[in-house]
Amino acid sequence: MFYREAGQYKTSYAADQATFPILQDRIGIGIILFVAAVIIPLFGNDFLLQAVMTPFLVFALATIGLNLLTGYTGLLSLGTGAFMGVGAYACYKLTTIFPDVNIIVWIVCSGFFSAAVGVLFGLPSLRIKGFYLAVATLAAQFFLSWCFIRVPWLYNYNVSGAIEVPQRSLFGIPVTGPNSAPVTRYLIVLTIVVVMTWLASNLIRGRIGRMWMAVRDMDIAAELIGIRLLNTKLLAFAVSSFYCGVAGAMMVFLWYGGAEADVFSINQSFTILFMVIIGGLGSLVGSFFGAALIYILPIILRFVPAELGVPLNAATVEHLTFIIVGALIIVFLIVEPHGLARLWQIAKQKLRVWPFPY
Amino acid sequence: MRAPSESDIAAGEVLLAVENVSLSFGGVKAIRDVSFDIRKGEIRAIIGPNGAGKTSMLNVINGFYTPQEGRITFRGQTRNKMRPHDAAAGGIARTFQNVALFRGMTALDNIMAGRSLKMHRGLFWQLIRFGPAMAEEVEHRLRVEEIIDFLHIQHIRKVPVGRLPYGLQKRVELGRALAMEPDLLLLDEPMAGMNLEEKEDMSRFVLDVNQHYGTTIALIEHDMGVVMDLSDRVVVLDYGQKIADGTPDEVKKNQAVIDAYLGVAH
Amino acid sequence: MQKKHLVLGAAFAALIGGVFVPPPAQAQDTIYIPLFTYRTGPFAGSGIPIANGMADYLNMLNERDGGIGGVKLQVEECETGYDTKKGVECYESVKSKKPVVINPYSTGITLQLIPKAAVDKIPVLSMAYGLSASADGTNFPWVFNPPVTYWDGASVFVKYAAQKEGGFDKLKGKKLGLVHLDAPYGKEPIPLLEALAKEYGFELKLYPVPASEMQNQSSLWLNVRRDRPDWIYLQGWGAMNPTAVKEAAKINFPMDRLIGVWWSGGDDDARPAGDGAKGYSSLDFHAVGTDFPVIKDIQKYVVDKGKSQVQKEKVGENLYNRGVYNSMLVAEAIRTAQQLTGKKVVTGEDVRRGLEQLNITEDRLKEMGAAGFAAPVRTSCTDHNGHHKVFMATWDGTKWVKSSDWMEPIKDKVRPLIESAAKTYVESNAGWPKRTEPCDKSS
Amino acid sequence: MDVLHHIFVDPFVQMAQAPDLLVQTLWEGLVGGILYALIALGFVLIFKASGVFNFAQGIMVVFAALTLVGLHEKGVPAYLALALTILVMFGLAFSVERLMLRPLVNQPDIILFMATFGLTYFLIGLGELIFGGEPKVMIASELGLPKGSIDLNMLGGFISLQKIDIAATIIASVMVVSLAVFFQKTRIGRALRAVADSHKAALSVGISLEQIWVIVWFTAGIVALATGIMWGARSEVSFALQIIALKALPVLILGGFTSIPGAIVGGLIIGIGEKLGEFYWGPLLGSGIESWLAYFIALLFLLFRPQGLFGERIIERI
Repeated sequence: MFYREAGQYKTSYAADQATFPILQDRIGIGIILFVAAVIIPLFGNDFLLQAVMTPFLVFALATIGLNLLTGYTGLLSLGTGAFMGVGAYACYKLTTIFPDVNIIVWIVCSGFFSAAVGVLFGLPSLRIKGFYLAVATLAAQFFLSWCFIRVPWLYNYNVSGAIEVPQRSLFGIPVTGPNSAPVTRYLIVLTIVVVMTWLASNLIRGRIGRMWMAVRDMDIAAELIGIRLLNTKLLAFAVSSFYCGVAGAMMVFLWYGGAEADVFSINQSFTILFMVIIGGLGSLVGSFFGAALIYILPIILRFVPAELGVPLNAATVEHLTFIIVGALIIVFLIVEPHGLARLWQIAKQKLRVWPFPY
Repeated sequence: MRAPSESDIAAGEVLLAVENVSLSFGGVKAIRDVSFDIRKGEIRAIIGPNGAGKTSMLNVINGFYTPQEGRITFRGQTRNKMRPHDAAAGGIARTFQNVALFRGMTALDNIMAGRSLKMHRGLFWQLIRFGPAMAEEVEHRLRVEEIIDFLHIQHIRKVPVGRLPYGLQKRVELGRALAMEPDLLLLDEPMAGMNLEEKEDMSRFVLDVNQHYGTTIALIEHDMGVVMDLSDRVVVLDYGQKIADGTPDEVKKNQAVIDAYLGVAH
Repeated sequence: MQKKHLVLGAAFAALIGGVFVPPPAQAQDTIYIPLFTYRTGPFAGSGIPIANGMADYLNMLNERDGGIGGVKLQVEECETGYDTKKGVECYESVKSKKPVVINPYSTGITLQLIPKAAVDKIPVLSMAYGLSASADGTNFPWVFNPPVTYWDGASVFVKYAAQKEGGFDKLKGKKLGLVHLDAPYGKEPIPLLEALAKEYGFELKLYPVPASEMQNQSSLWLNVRRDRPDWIYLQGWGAMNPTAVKEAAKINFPMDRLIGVWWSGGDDDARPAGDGAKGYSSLDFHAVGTDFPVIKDIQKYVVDKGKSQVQKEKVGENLYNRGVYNSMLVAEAIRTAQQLTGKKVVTGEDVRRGLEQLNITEDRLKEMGAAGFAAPVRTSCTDHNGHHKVFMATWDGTKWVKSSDWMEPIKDKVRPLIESAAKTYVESNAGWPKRTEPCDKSS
Repeated sequence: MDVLHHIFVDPFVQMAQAPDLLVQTLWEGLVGGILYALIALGFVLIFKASGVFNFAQGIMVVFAALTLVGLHEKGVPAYLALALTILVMFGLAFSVERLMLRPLVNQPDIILFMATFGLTYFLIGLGELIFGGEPKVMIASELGLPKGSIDLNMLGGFISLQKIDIAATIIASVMVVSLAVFFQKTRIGRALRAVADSHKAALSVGISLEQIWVIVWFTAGIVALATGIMWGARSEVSFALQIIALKALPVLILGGFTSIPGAIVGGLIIGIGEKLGEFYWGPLLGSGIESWLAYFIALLFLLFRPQGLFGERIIERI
């Protein structure tokens, strides 16, 4: 009834190729952005901002990064955590060497470093495919984790071996470090994530996105229509790692406020992969759904027993959370192997014909 | 009916020449010492029984397989090793026996992907998707829409090709190949598995392509009627060897061809 | 199929919505003490007994005394799984409930919380773990790590080795090895050991164990066998410890020359190696066993009433008692804060003062029912640690027994290092706030 | 030059000077490799028969060992606990087939792969919920496994062979041989091999696909139990073990995903390779390289032989 595209005619191909060709979608995204940028900062408490929304956005960006590689280009990677780490350490080095340059510039620039590392570890992808490639990325994961611990230069020879985020300001307002307000950090994360999501959506709808998907769907045919596989795959590694690197830098600078190497372990890689798959391979909006489900669900599960007044101790809740998340992953895959993004599509389809059944 | 007359083609310039090509996998010889040529503007059929090495021949031509012996001359350039994307850049496009579309993408995107080589805006503009990038996108979209109109597939533009029926998939695949604006179009059994009506449609598309765009076409087909109607010249392979080469009428009368198709013992 | 989709979608939406429900309001007449614990994950083996000990002591105070100074304690566990991410999440979720002190129980989490403590006015108590440099109260007014730092521990190890060898001069030319978890926690003692190696002329050998190889140490111990170090100091955690002890036994390393930091001294660390671990010693700063009135009270008021998660026979084990000790410090800090402020319901700011003025004397220990359980503890505005004495506990095949006298750390070597490390930390964190908190007069 | 000397000369000099350490290193590598191989074997069994890349194999090892020890702790005699654990593993195989594989049949590989991730989480939660998260001591002596070590004085030093390691080697060999016999000689075994080639062929032997999946998952469960007992006896039973299970991946890469001999040989190469690498070359890089060395060995190998040790060269067709 309300969600109809009927009657909305496009008069140019440019309009047909817009980000949100349907009016209602444009309204919807406007509302979401309004809530995210105005309502939440005004009314959200610190817990919501600092422990729910900021991490969720950081994870969403990392998930988009991995989705570009795995979902759009079909290259399985288990090294996401390490690529995020490269971004974080690069940002730390940059801001300690050049403290006067704005931190946000460095957060974005750190992506270039992880892009370079991503390309390096993407080189074997020419000869290696599928699960075999996953092992190449595992090599990256474990090797880089080892470097984060074993190369003291990376953490400025700190005795603690961890990186601590120094205070940096933007227009006189502290944006990193303990004195920055959660709301400031949240807004910066939101801005970066929104812009980068928009860029990613541009990318995947253009020539490069089509080349990636062509490689994913049938690499041989892609080669025969003139796509250079190695270049295309490496570009995917570069862009994907860039996103992951920025996410990693944001994770440390705008969320944690400091980190040790353990943060970028193999578990981080698995978590992001979960988010991609549950959200939907090859879907940007799915990346947000996946990040929300995998990150926020356990938080909610923790509160549920307390709210219901069920006396469960913390450990039991944690065990149950594991069981439920595990079971949910299986159930989701059974019900909808294409992830939450497909559910979303189906819901939209339903809305289109509502209130009639067909 | 056809634009260039038969005599034109007979005298026409050679677009691609295959000389003494042999190809084997391990111990199995797929192609043995085959030579033939494809002239500019013609429709050239490659026929033969199953396992005769026809698809392997196409794979050799567009660089997917590297032959152990022999050489290939395309537009005057001789080579014996080429990567498939070089062949594509040189103007060779093809369709496949088992449809090789990008199943997760829409029909429109599949055909647009065929124009990847012709689009040049780099990563930066792609990210912004504004100004020159959008202009380029729209310009190529116009060309693609022409092809979509030509193939009568307007209604399935935004449908993921995995959900399309086989006949339409074949058409989209042809569209993707056409989007490359090739000099030489290789069609591997374009009509396999189609009903009569679909075959007629497809035949008309092939002829139109040849006429409209002047594209040289090499096709593999099992339906003899189609082959005889469409093609200017036919080369016949059997067990990896060339057993006949000539106009449809000549080939039809060739004893070796008749034997091969009837399965006379060698 | 379609219905299924709808149901799933609805469930998902409901769950997302759930997070916006505000946390339940707190009653104002209690003192809220969150305990960050980890009963799950690869380090649960060490985390569970500590968690039990911490919770049981505080619950015992509630049951026996009705809390501290008549105010009930509200104890709540937050599961971290020893994962920094979850630790930070725990912190954010308890922050709004006005905790009086945070026990992060992981060096990684502690490092995250150090900068936040001053801003949120919540003191961090990282009892004998965390950042050694935070013992400097001038630069870290909100962070406390009594009774000893890792550097004190390592210095006691060197001192002990020197004693057994017959004097510090005998250390010259000896090889001392450090088998450590390859993470900030494990690497903590390295700078001190390096400084001491220069001072006393011994050679320091490092044997890092990557976290992913905790249970796969055989090549590392072959390296030990090749280098033949005279002494080994083990700074391990979780599953790394029992594997290390087993491997040491396997290469016939003399067990009386293998010394663990206090976190390598769990009963579950030595038990798997059985007789092979006999003679293995670890540093300790509190007694094991149940022969103390305070532990008896815990058994009486908490464990026997089924109000604890602990298995009865594990009360009194080393790490259980460590948890109890930790909670004693918390309780004493609250008590001190009540005395200092005259308030009953104290806040984080009050407890920070309490932690700074901690003075647990022998007499006070006796009152608490813990005479002989631990050494007296005293902190000050500048010294948030105290660098107290530790002793050796040796595994006799079935349990830990005290095997040495209380030993003083080499404080004159440790303290300058702490101050310079604190300075470096402050310098590398531009904008680190200067201490503004006034110092209370010692009572 | 000095660096080259350290890399190419010194380690070999050391090997020659202290042959006892070399032999000991090789032995440790062998034993480690066998345990990797056993984990990889579980992967291979399942991948061969159902095409599922079972990420949960590592956690199945922990789960099996935990169940065994947990039951014993609850007062069940050791051998009865062993039998019960086998029963539990059968129950697990049955439930996995019924609740996970059957509804997911014909889905792409990555989906099934992800489902085993879900299974991993589920089993971690379940195991900890029932038996608690504390590491446990393997009931090795109760099961009649030997303790202690044999010290051989030879080669100018000594070589220490743990009896449990010797037992592990023997049990692993017996297991591999009996699996081979099972696959070659029995009707079910032949069906299992057939199913790897074609599902219809298996049906013609008269065994349903569902039954076959239960059987392979059960077999993989028993392999997991054996692995869990062995590794548990070497260190302890704890969830930290699942990280080591990832080492089975490079083993699989070396050996190929479908080859049982490949898993064994791959396991030994990785096991011995990483021990030698860590022991002789590790100190050059400050040690601890064991955490990534195995993956690099596999990666290098892949670049030259993408199809694995025993895999067949794939000819791409279109």
